[in-house]
This record gives sequence, C-alpha cells and structure tokens, in this order.
Amino acid sequence: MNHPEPSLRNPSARTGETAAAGNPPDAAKYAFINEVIARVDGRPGALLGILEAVQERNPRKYLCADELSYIAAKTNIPLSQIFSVVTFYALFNREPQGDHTICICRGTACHTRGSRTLLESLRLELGMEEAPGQAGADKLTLTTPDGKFTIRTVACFGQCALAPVVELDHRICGHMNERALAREVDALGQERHE
Amino acid sequence: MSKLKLATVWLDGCSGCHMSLLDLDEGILTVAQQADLVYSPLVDATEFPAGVDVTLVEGAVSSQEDLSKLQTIRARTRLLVSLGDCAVTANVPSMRNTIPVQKLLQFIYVAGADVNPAVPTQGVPALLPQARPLHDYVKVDFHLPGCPPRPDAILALLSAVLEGRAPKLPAVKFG
Amino acid sequence: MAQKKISIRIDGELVPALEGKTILEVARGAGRRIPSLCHMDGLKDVGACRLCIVALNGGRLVPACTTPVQEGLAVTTNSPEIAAYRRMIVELLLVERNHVCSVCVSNGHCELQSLATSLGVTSVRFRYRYPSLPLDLSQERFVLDHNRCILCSRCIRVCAEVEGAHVWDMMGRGIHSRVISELDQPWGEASTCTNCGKCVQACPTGAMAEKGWAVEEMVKRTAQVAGAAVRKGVSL
Amino acid sequence: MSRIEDIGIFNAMREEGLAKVLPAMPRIAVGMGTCGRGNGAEGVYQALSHAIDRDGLDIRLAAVGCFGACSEEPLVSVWLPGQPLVILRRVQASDVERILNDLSRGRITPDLAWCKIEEWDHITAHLRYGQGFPELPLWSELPFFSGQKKIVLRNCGLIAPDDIDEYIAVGGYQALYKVLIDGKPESVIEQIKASKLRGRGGAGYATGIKWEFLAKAKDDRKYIICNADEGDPGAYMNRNEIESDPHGLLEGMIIGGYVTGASQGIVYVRAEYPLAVHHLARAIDQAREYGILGANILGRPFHFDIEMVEGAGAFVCGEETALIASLEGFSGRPRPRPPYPAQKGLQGKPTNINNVETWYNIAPIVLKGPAWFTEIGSTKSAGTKVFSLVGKVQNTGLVEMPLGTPLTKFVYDIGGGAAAGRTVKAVQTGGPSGGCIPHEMFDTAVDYETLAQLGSIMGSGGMVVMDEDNCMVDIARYFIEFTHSESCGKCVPCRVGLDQALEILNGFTKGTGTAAQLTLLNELGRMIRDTSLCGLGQTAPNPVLTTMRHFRHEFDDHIIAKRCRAGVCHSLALSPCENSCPLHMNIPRFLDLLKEGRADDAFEAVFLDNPLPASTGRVCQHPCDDRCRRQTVDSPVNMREVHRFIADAVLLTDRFEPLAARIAARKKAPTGKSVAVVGAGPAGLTAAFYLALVGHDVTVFENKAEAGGMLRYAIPEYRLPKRVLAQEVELIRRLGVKFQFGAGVGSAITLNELDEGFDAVFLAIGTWKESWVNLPGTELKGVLPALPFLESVATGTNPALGRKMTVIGGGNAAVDSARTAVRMGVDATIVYRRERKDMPAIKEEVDAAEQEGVKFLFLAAPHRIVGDARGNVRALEIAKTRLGQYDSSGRRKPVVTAEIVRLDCDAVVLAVGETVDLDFARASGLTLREAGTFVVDRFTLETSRPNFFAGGDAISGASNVSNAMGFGKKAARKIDERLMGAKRFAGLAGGFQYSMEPPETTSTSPRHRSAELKPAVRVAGEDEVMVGLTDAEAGDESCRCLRCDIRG
Repeated sequence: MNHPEPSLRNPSARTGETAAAGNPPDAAKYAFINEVIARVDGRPGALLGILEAVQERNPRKYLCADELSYIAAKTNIPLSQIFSVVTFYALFNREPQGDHTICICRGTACHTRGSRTLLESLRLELGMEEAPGQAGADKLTLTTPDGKFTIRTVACFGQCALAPVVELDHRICGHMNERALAREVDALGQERHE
Repeated sequence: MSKLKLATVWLDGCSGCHMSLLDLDEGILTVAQQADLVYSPLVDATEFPAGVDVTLVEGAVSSQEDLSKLQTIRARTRLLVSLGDCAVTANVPSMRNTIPVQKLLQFIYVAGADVNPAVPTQGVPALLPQARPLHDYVKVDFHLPGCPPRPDAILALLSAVLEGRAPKLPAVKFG
Repeated sequence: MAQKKISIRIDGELVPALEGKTILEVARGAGRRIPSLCHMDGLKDVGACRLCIVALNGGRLVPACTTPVQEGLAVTTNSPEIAAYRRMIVELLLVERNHVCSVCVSNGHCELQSLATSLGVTSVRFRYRYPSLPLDLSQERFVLDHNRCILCSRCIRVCAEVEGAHVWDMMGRGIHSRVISELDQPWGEASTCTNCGKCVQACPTGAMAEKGWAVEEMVKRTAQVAGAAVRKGVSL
Repeated sequence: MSRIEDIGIFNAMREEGLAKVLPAMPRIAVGMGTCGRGNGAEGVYQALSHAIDRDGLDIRLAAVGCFGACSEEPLVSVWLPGQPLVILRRVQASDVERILNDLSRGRITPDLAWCKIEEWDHITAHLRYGQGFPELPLWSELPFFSGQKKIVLRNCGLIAPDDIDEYIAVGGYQALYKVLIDGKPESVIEQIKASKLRGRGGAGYATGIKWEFLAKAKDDRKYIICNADEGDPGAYMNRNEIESDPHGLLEGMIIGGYVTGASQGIVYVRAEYPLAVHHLARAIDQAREYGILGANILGRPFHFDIEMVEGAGAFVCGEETALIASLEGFSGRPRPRPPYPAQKGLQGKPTNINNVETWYNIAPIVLKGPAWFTEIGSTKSAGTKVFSLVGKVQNTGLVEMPLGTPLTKFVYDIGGGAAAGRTVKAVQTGGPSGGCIPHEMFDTAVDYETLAQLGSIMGSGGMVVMDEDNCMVDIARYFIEFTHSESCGKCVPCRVGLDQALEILNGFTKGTGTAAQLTLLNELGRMIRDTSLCGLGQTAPNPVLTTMRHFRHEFDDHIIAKRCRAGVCHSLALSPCENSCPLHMNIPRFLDLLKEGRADDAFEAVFLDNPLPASTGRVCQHPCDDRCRRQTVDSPVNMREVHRFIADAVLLTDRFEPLAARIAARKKAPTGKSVAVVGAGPAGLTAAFYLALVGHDVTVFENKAEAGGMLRYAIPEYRLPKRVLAQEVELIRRLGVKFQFGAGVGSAITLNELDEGFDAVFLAIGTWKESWVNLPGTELKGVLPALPFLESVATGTNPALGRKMTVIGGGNAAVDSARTAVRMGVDATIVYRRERKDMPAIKEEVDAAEQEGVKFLFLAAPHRIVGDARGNVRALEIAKTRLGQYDSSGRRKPVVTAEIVRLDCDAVVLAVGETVDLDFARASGLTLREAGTFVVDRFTLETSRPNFFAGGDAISGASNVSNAMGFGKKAARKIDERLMGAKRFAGLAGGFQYSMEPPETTSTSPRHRSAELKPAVRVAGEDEVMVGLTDAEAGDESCRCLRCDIRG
C-alpha cells in the first residue's frame, strides 16, 4: 500500500500474531483479514474497506487491539495512523456494542420535530445518566451495562420526511413519539438475542 | 483636589502580587501622593469602604466568600484591576478544577489526614465547584497578568489610572 | 525545474522571490515578521494554527505558510483586523487546555507564551474549559503533558517525515482530538519509538519535555532539529 | 446478456427495455425507496406479489424508486395499457385486494387515486402512457408538483433502479453513445461551460471550468470522484437519486471520464445509505456486463471503470481534500489549497470531484444542448436544483425547481404552508453552512447569488421550514453543536472557536447570557468564517450570524428578558404551559393545590397570578392548550376551565368575603407613590391590581360608567355574566384601588395634569374605534359597527334590528354580534372573505354560533349596502372571492371575482376590526405607529414620554384579553421597578407549599369539557352557555397534569 509520505518503512513493525489480552490468535479471523486485504489493498479507500469488513464480521461489531495490530503489520500502515482513522470516523467502535442498537436521528428536520426530547427520554428509560464530558453533546454512543442496548445518534439518516426518525436494528421507524419509542424498545427487549 | 481612594484585596492568591506591589520601592512615593490606601491587607481597615476609585484584586475566585467579597468590591469601586495571573486566568488555584470538590476534600482532609480526619466546615467558606478568574463573575476594567506581575508594569498601570489616562503597559507576560 | 524569479509586494515594498516558495518563506527571507506556531522549518506545512494569516491584495485572508507566491501579489502582513483575529486565536488556545504558565517547565521559553506577549494578549475573554487530560511519564527520558499541548502536530510531522518512525498521530476528532503514540499506548511501550527525542525539540510548548528540568528550565533545541529536517530535503 | 458493441444491439436492448416499462399487460410499480419502506411499502409489495402469484394474474409487478412526495407515501403507480399512469397514495397492504379486483375490471380504486401521468418527458426520451380518467388531476396540477421541472429526478419512481434495461428503455446511455461516436471531448466541455452548470454540492463552482482544468492536466493517472457523502442534516436528495436511478449517475461519470481523460471513477457514498450502496453496486455490475464499463466501452477504444467506497461517518469528508485524505487511508482532515485537487489530488494525481446531482445534469445537457439548459433557472444560476422540503410544512418531499424560484412558492404553494393554526416563521437553507431566512424575506429568489447576499448559501438544497414553536436561538445552537461535533479538529478557529461559540449559545438558552457575550459571539463568528482552513469552518458561523441578524429580538428576549417565546429553552420557563400563558400563571401549582383539595389556597394562588380568573376562565383563547405536553398522550389538560372552576367556587359563593380579606392582607406597606391608570379594561385592571398589591396609591380613570372595558361592554352576557366580572372588580377595589368613572382623559382631565398629580401613568385605553369599511351605503340607517351594537345590548338599550341581519367580519366581535342577534330572534348571517379555517375567532365560539343557527357565507367580500328610499338598509351585496397568493400572514389573499350575490337584510353589523382612538393618541404627543398604537420600549413598556407607560391593545392593536392582561402585569412590574429602584415582584405570588413529587399515576381519562346548554335553550335567553366543570370533573382534570415543572 503506497502512501505519499516518502517515510522509511517501519524498522521494527511487529507482526500481529502476539496474543491480545485474553483473546487467543484466532486463525479464521486473521485468514479473513488477509482475504479482505488482498481484495482491496492498493485501491482507494482500502483502509476504510478493511476496517468496515473486519468490524462487520465481529458479532459485537467492534474492532479490538490485536486486529488493528495485525492490519498494521500486513498493510505496512503505522499503528498510530490506523488508530487515528478508527477514532476519527463515527462508524468504528472500540467497545463491544449491545445486542440491539437504537439510533436516534439528530438531523435538522428531526430536531425541529423534537428528537432531542426523544433522546433524553430514551436515556432516562434505559437508566443511562449523562456521561461526563458529554454534557449536551449529541454525538454519542452509550451501551447499557447489561450489554443489551446501545444508544447511538447520527447526524442525518436522509429520512427527513418521516421526522423524527429512529432506527432500531436496521429498521427505520418514522414519526416517532415517546410512547411509540418506549413500545418499540420493550419489543426489542423481549426478543431473544439470536 | 482630594487624593483618590486606592484599595487592594487578595482572594485565593499567595500574596506574591502584593509583594510585587511593595517592590515598587520609591515608586510607592509617587503613588502615595496621588492616592490614599483606604483598604488593604497591608492596612488594618476592616470593612471595604464605599466610593473607592481603584481596587487591585489579587487571587482567583475559589470560595463562596471570595465571590461575595468580589461582588461587594465591584459595587463599591469605580475601577477594578485583575492583579496577577491568579486573578486573570485562575492560574495555580485552577489546577484543582478537574477534581469534584467533595472528592478533593475527602482525599486531603480524610484519607490524607493522620489526626482527626474530617472535612472542615466550621468557619471555613464553602468551595465553589471551580476556581475561576475575576472576569467570569464581574466586569474587570484592566488586566495585569504575570506571576507575579512586574513592579514597573504595576506602577505604569497605577499612575496612568490615577491620572485618568489609558495605561501603556510594557510587554507583560503570563507566568 | 528551475524556479522562476518573480517579485511580490509585502506591506507596499517590492521583494524578490522564487516561484513556488510560500509567502512565509519569502517574507521571513526579507526580514518581515509574520507570527506562526504550527510552522517549523524543514517540516511540511499543514496550515493548522492560522496565526500566519495575511491579506491578499487587501482582501481575502490566507495562511502565509501554505500559500505560494505569484507574480504581482500584494500582501499585507498586519492590519487591525488581522491583529484582532490573531489575538483571538491565541486566546482560544489559552482557553482550550490548562496553560498554567507560572508552574510550567517551559515558562519563559514557550512560543505560545511569547506570542501572547507580542500580540498584547493580557486576558482571555472566553470561558476557560479546564479539561481533565492525562500526563505520560512512562518514557524514561521524556515526559508528555497533554495539558500544555496545542495540537500543532509538529511532533507528529517530525517523527514521520524526519525520523520516519511515525510513532505519533492525532486520535479522535474536533475538541476531543489528542496526540497518541501507536494504539494510544503509554509512550514507554511504543516499540516503534527510536528515543531520538526530535519530537521533544520540535514541540513549541511545555507539552513534551526532557525529564529532570524544573520550572522555567526547559529550553528546546528546535533550530537543530529544523536544520536536520531541511538538510534531509523533506519539505520540497 | 450480450455486450453492447454497436447501435444495432443497443436499439434491440432498448426495445426489450420498453417491453418492461410499457408491457402488453397491466403494470403495478411500488415506490420502494428507503422512505417508502419506512412507511410500509415493503408490506404492500409482498401483498401484491403474493396475490398475483396466488391468482396467477397477468400483471407485471415492479419495485421502483421514489417519485418525491414523501408525505404521501407509500406510493404505488398503476398502468393499464392505453390508459394514463395513475399514482395511488398512502397505500396499505390491506388495500391490495381492492386494487387488484378494481384493476381486473379496468378501474382504478377512487379513494386511493391521487393523480395521473398521461405522458412523461424523461429528457433522454419521451414516453406516452395514454389518455383517460378525466376525473383525475394531472400530476403537474397538484400543488406539490406545481412548477416542478424534473431533470435530475427524471427517472425517479418511474423505472426499476436495479434493471439496466429499463434505464436504456427511457433513453439511458444515448448521451454516452453520442459522445463516444462524435469523439470530440473538447466540444463536450465547451457545451458544459456554455450551459453555465454549477456545482450542486453547495459551493456552486462552474463545472465546465473544473473539467477543463482536469482535461488540461497531463499525468499517467487522473481520477474523477462523485461526492455522495451528503452529510448535511435535512438533505436527502442524493440518496433518492442514487436509490431510484443509479445508472443516471454512472452515465454522467463515464461521459466525464471520457472528456477529461480520467482513468478511474470513484463514488464515495455515505455508510448511512445502505440501500443506495446496494443499488449502485448492482448497477455497476450490470454496466460492466453490458460493456458500458471496463474495457472498450460500447465497442469504442475507451477504457474506464468505476468503484464504490463507503464513507464511515464523518461530515467533514464532504469537503474535497478531506474526502481525498479519507480515500488515501487517513483521517478525513482537509489539506491546504493550493494545490487544488485538479493539480494534485488523490495519490497526488489530478482529480476532479463533483456532487451526485451535478453528474445527473450531464446527459441531458449533452442531448438537449446548453441553450435548452440556460433557459431554465435564472441568469447566473442555470438549470434546476433538487430541494428537500422538510420541517413544519404540510407537504414534505423532494422538490426539483428551476433556480430563481421564490421561497413563497416552496413554503406555501408546494409545501401547503404550516400545519393548521401555526404560522411559518423562517426557512433554513443550506444545512449547517446555510442560514435562516425570515418570513418577511420569503420573496427571495432561491439561487446562488441572492442566498449569499442574505448570508446564507444554497448548499446541498436542504430547506427546513420552521414555525413559531421553533426557537431561533435553539436552532443556531443546534447547528453550531452539529458543526462543533463534526469539526475535524485540525485548525484552531474551527476546533476551539466553535466550542466557545457553543458554550456562549448554551448560556443563552439557559438564561445566563449577557449582551457583551452577544457582541463577542458576533466577532468570534466572523473570525471563524474568515480564518478557518476549509469550507466547514468557513461556513459554520452562517446559521448564527444570520439568526443574529434577522432574529435579533429573539436573542434579546433570551438575554435581557430571560424568556423563550417558543418554549423550547426549558430552563427559561417553569413549564411549557406557564411559558405560553401571557400572564405566566404557575399552572402546575394551582392544579396540584386543587388535586390536594386545598380550594382556598388554589384560589389565592390563581388570583395572585391572574386578577380576572373567572373572566379569562371563560373567554381566554387558551394558548396553553397548544403547548401542553399531555397532548402527546391523549389531549391537553383543560387548564382554563379548571381555573374558572377554582375562581367561581369563591367569587360566586359566601367564601368571597374571607378570601377577599386574605388577598387584601397580602398588600405591601404603602410606598407613598401614586400611579394613574387610564382605562379600566383588562390591561388597566390588572396593572391597578398589582400596583395596589405592592403598596402604591392607584387611581383608575375610565370614561365609561363601569369597569371592565371589552369584558363589560363587548363580550355578551351568555359568554361572561356581568355579575362574575363585578365580583372580580370588587375584589380589586378592596385593595384600595380608586375608580373615577365618566372621567374621559383628554376631556375631563389632561395628560399634563396626570403627570403632575401622579408619579407614573399607565395608558391602557384599548381599541374602541371601529376600523371603517369604505363601502357604499354605510351611511344608511341599520348599519352599525359591532362594538357600539354589543355595547348597546350590554347596557340594555336593544337597537331595532328587524328580522334579518348580516355581519361582516370573521373575528370574535363578529361571532358575538351574530350570536347576540340570534338571541334577539333575528336571523343572522356572517359574511367572511376567506375560509372558515382562516377565521381569527376562537374555534369553539364559531361552532357554538353554528349550533345556535347562525348562518355563514365564506369567500364573500362586501360589495355594496342597498337602501330604500327612506334610507333604511334593504340588502347587502357581496362579491364572491377566490383564494389567490399567500400574504405575509401565511394565509391566501382573497381575490374578488365578478360574481355578485344579494342578501336581503334589515341591518348590517361591521365587525372588521377595531383601532385605537386616533384623536386621543395624536393629542397625547406620544410617538405613534402609523396604526395609531403607542411606540414603547420592548422591555420596559415606557412610551416616548418619561414615566408614561402603555400596554394592552393600545400598543399591540386589537388582540385578546389575556395578551392585554399580560402587558398590564408586565407594566406594573416595570413601573414598580422604576418607582422603587428594586425588583420587588419576585416573591409576590409565592409562599405556597405544594407537592414537587412526580405524580406516580395520572388520570387516564381524556380531557373533561364543560357541559353546554342545548342550542334551543341558549337562544331563548341570556343564560351562560358554558355551564363549567363539576367538582368531580375539575378534580380529575387536575390529576391529568404531567407536572412538566418537576425536573430530575
């Protein structure tokens, strides 16, 4: 993978095989990563494609440290650059996500139709206090302690006609109000996590 | 014409700025001709008088008492000067701002105390959540940074203010 | 390719210049003072701090460090509006993190501090944020104090462009951005770090310093590292 | 499928496609865009395909994209060969059986049918569906589509997005074929330049010139990129374009690749658009299969391929250098320019980036030529732009309009204006980089130049309509919070500047803002705009700078008065209902006191908040109902009727004496100051009450014989019994307020005398003069203005009205006049020039009038009053009107037609509005507005003469009781501050302990309504129509309150 910086190769880039904390090297995982790298390496958007594929494969939809080290070793991209990319984009998670994801749209149309109060009522209902340092921040990802629910926000789903919009596990629900949202969340809660 | 009324106060500061004020050496004489020091830790007046012309305030606003003092001063002085980094930026006192007050007090007065560990409440003003500069609470007319601020800068500011002209400060620096 | 000789006007005065050079290089070459923070000779310019803004033909403001000179350009390096904007940028930097100059190891030798003095910043109109930031002492020779960091990325660039180790990079986004080593591991555990200390010398404030210095004692050898970078010919 | 190598195969392919779009059998197409699916389109599609298979029907079922009318989804189009294409709206799965068997009989289900399309201009082809269904309107006749010109959306919702044959059938890839055959790339670039096509992403840079740069750049590899990041919140046109017509994008890019000599195309799509990604990926595969992508495109020696990269959630990647950094595997942080991407872009190679929508215009321009394109739109901004019309407007959806169309057309003609009863306040264009444009500037043409002059930008085309329930300070804060969280953090002005701007704006919404901070925010905004590195930072301050410019009064409200009229900023109000009440009554408190059974405390708490609780309990227009959050559960709490119940329980019973004493005991020590109140109407009485309560010596001068103003002399007995008002006035008098009746100020006593005799004067003279109607025949006997008519009835001198009477006007005065006449056995007809929903009168009063036999004639403007020889009224001639353009009040202006109708009647009452007594106003020497109302300082209500204050209708123009009382209360507070130099009103109505625990259980019953007399009984006499809540009803109603004043 060539990148414009004419810097030297990493003199002592570690290979990714080292055992990450409590997660033995999983041969299938690394094989999958190799296959993805082979498919996209050298093409524009390669790193994004690799990270998206690896996260999607993980049942808990997150990227762990050993995967990142392995990708760095295989693509010759510096570790810090990979970490910079993983923490820059909202899509990538470094923490395991809940069984169900509730994503509240904070777009303009949804905001003018009250999605802020939806977010606050959902937070209260799932008993998640204001995370420190996120006072009023709308860009958040919170997972309930029992790992069942993750609340996320997104800047705009592009569903503005249905404002306010909430996505519950890839299902878009429009014209939401507090009661309907509570109903949907309970329904999700009952569902057995497959 | 009668001499102007000058006052100096220190809130949550280390009195270094007042030391720097005393370092004016003979500069003090020119000031003494133009103004009377009507209130200051350096004199034994007890109550902040009304109708003060210029007040130099050293130290950050860190406790409830600092705040009420500052508000009284603002109401009773024509011009208010933030003297030194603590007043201008909350400087060293602000280093506790990231720690919740209760945790701070517990850590020092209970965990850290080897004799009768308890958080003091008698005769000690309550701490504000954060130590903040003066201008977060009241309108400040002039700022004089420095830790401590240079005596020549204090003199330049004081004589200008007492003569009612805009002060031309030498190159002052934070810290 | 031979660079064409052209001439531009800086604050009304004609100044010779080589095409392709930036306004900052030409101005400083002609002894004109333009403030800067994220620029460092020998490193590729990123235009992050915006202190070097100058007015082009009396109108649009552009950063001098990343704007190449062109024939017939008229540059104004200072005006009441530009001075006010520069002061505001310094105030914003002072508010963003915990710049307690009086107890800082770089007190008296900090580029941000001296800029505040030269621009006449005597107080900050914005509300101090007092963020809670980590302190990394794991490296045996150096210390990284995020409270003093102004995110100018000089450390990142010198490590990637001159040393070639690319230990450092910027994590997160917006106000939550932070300089990190490798996978946000302590500096002492960064296996790709060669302990060369160029980042420490490149750092304009007290964020990166050599251990063992007390308040006001840390003087950086930025010029030597910049010289090495220029000789390495990285920046062209 | 075989590769298209020559024109022969191409045309054969086109025929095959046409057989799918216009098959030999009926075709049903379901709008399956993401928004359609969000509305249940998937269920409709499954039901249709199941039914078709089950019955083996000969119907071609297709899944198409979205036609753009989102508020009418799910949309299903049905086509019978030879007939027009009919679009059904809001189709549910349960309608499928009906649709199918109607179809089998060659009919279209009438209640679902919305409009028809007889022929369609795909620009690249022309399709004829057929004639028929005369009863159905054409699509272009519907308000939502009126004036739309679909170039970019030409295929959306009409062809299957995942079938290349259908795209080719409607002329797809013809332009590409023509360009490759002609083989003259430079002439194509000239055409694009001549067409004046500009970037549709937001900056509006000339596309032709951008292409020319790339074409001239010499390098071994060159890239063209489609920016489909579309991060603007409130904008979703790119999503719909790709989802509904992916090949349109590919064709534009392949042409672009050919003429600029690029080697590869990349589409950078948002990760939040899964369906668009899916359809685009499929379209790319199909294009490769057909030889339209890859090597030897369409059999020509031209090689070009397109790849898709999914973004990962970063708005800043919409900026071109950030997008490039993202593609190169870095964080999306913009890079300085120059070098521009056209010189050094992706991997250091020349690169050209255009927005999705720009690419869709290429094929049409190539086929129809630049002249055709420049005819559409305005001089400097040619062509059309797709806007996403969303927010507080009835018809939402994608609207493609020629550039230069005025905003009124979007909001009212297409959008249908605000929801019932609300008025539009502003439109936000251009997303977080755009600005807010106030209602008064809605005639602004929407194109690049004019929006820029207003400090906004067209940007992506997001158009969010806002009404009075939106707070502009909150909107500015919302956008800064968005750009602040999306800032990449590289440059200081944007990273830290936006953080501080947000800090200041958060302070405004919490009421801790200062005027100095407003100036600082202005300076900070300009600094960020002028010094930021990239477009995000440079445009982020636009929403703040424009709202501060156009809505400065809202910022002042938040900073000086600590009030948020829209009720959005919670910390500035006790609760939404209290915030909307002009008197700011502590409503949750009196509801809780009643719930706890403490009737006396409830009365005292109510009276101290509102000295005419029983009167307002009957006639107030109750704005609190609109803001009550109980309506999200079932219906608002009936707060007005509850405080009427609490007041009546004391005022009309023997508990009057003890409670009057209790309130009189609250009177503060005498201050030695005296205040004169001119006018004993609601405003004057309220001011007098509070001024007396805080210890001033108050004298009220009233030119009529009794106190009450409109309450006494205009509002009829059956709505407000005089004895109820009398009790309230008596209680106020008990506080020591002195009344001088028959004392007309200006005649009996002059303002100068008041000035000497009193420390302050409050003018609350109301609006008693009838605004005259220039109508022939008003001089006839039997023509009388509404107020004198109602006053004569109120004072017992009933004027002779004859048998039949007409009332001209639509406000409360008109309705009261008609209902009073009916009670006098007169046949009354209200004539109003607009429609019923536009009448300013209170809705329940209009319905009650109808029940009592009052007749209505809408869309009728008075033309002439006809009299007989003896000068008596014989008839009123009216001219029928039709509704024309929307005026500044957001209602359609009535336009008089030639059709005249004659209404025989013996009397005509004019109730077209009241104005201030102009002679008194002019004689007062105070500064006036042209309507004659007094000019006052917004925050102190002081007039141009020191210590002279004014309030009520005298400053606002004819309004309603509670607004007038609100001004009276505010004036009392400000006069007291002026006289005493201190703020003494804070604890005035305090001292009540009441529960602040959130109610465990609230009553589940819906809203209780007061019982009403039967219409026949009402008309027979003067008894009060609304009986009022019973004890049990009021008690239960008070348990329905959700206690929004209690915050965690």
